[in-house]
Amino acid sequence: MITLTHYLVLSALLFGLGLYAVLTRRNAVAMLMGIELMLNAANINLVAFNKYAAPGAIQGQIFALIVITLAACEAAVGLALILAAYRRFETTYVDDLTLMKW
Amino acid sequence: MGVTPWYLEALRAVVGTIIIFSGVAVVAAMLGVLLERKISGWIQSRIGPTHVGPRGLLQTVADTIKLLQKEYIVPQNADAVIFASAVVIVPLAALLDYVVVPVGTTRWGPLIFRDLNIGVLYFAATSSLIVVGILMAGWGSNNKYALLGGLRSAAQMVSYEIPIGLVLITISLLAGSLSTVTIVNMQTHLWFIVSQPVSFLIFLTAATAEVNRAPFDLVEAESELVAGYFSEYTGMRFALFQLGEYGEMFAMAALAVTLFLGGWHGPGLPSVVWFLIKLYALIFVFMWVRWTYPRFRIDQLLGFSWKVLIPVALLNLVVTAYFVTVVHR
Amino acid sequence: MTGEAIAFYVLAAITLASGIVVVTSPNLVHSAVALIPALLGVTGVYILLNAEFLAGIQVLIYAGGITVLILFVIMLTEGGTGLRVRQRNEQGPIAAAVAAAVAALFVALAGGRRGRGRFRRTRRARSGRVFSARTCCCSRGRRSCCS
Amino acid sequence: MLLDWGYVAIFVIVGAGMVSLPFAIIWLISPRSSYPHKRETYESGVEPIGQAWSQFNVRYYLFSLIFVVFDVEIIYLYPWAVVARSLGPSAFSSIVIFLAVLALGLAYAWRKGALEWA
Repeated sequence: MITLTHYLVLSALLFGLGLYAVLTRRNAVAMLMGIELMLNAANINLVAFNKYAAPGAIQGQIFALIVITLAACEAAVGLALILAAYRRFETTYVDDLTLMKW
Repeated sequence: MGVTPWYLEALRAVVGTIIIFSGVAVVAAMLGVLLERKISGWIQSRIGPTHVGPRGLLQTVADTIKLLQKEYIVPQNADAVIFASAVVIVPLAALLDYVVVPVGTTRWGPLIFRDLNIGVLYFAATSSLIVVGILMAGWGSNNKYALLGGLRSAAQMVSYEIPIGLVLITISLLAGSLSTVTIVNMQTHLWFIVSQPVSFLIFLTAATAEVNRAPFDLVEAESELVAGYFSEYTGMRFALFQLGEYGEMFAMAALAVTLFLGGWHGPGLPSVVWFLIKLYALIFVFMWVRWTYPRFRIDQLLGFSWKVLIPVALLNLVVTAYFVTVVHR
Repeated sequence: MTGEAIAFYVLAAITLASGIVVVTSPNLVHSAVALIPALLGVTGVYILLNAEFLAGIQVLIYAGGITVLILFVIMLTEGGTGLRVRQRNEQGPIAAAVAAAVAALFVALAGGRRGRGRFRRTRRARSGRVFSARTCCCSRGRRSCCS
Repeated sequence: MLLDWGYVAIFVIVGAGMVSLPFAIIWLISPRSSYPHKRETYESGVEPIGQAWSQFNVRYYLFSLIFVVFDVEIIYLYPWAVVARSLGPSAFSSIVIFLAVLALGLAYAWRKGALEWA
């Protein structure tokens, strides 16, 4: 029998993977991919709680829908920023983008 | 539900899958290629293939056997994993569309692999996966023509996905459902092509572009890009891309039949026959268009989608919504 | 094992395995491509959770849209040049510890002794009562988890 | 409902098997030979210079950016389309506002030249 806990554990592991990517990757695109994984983990949580804690309700799924929209916007704007930074500085490696530290 | 034991259901699913795959491979890919060659020959006052079988009917069978014997070549600079997996993704994504295509009706209900209640959305989602496969093929080949073809193809397919999506929404608005079977049942008396001629034209145009056919075939423009994203694929893998391409073309035509031409409805003949007649009529239109119009440039191609099709589709959606929600409640 | 359990474990394995490839692969394009099975695995999880509309959306937006966007940006910036560049910074061990700690915290919160059974379906919740302040507290006689 | 998706899952698994079936046949019957020029990248017979993995026109990104915006808009229209008839005129007015904002965005992108391939 699959319970809520199973889904929460899956989501926690996925979130951990995403967090690891964000913390260790040097490339901004790879960090964005980590963020996508984390958002997906959050979505699993939302939908799982929707099914197990409030069956018949749909709010959890709507939240997840909004998170997906948000993820799309974040990816589009984030990647556009990365492209702009690349055209200006010729790099997408975040530890090379140090202008603000000076 | 629940009455049938699970292994019978699984067996039904497996048998259905095998029927769909071999059916599409034979009816869409092999017969489609043959038809393409015969019809293009006819339009250009040629004869087309004649040597294999009676009147050249077995030409594509011979081609397939030939391609099966070809060597499996991976270019040394290619990214082997991506190169190999792209060839599975493209035909699989194209064939996944057929899950929701109702091909006829019987005493026991409509003849469809599975009537999903998000049917139309499912179709849009699976056909959007093809773009990824094409990008992977272009990238994995590490060939300039292939990569350029893949990028162009991806840009073109994503641009034309939007008008298709808007048309799908217009039709599901009319039918009040996303299920393809419900949509067909709504057209018992009046086909949607009568009430939605603009949608039909938009869908047909966008579908032609979506499957990269002429006049939108600049990703496979032989004179500039060799064969586009599958330049490096040899033998059977080339054939699998062809299967994906023809499979997607037939899926788009089948969806057009389902959405606009009343699906399996028709007097006299059995429902499946009616479906096939309409399907092949649309396929003939696709091939006719191919030999009638010259190829677009990429700026004209993308501009046509964003500046003509999408505004018209949006306007059409608003007008339809007005009639559905305000006038004919 | 029921079919649902098998499906869950297979989907979880696909998601996590391709997630690991996304996180660790030195080749950015491989990461982006591995993102697709990860997202499709999550799609399957949505279907198991009876959210099939969301599953369709997930494929349409993530697999068909965002992945294409990411692949485009990789091709526009890195090209194949990224293979020769170091892809990770020096904080690997610390990051692994932090990520593991956060994941462990979440797992403990989800599966801890106090948490178990808290979200059983109750009669009240099943009758379709939605999102009042008390939706998420369930076991009778326990303090509400919301407060 | 899960049964439906069980069917789809079987379709994917069996389908992937059937698509890979030709590879087994190739592996059994196809000839194998190797010489250095065979595995070279095919560029119409000319020696390839450098890798194909280099940078491309940023226009491709602009179009896919607008595509994602419209894709997201379309997902909100699907649930609306199913229930619009029962909601009546209020469904119409709300969707007109939604689409008007979107059309404004398209007009802006058009005006700014994001839709030109130059």
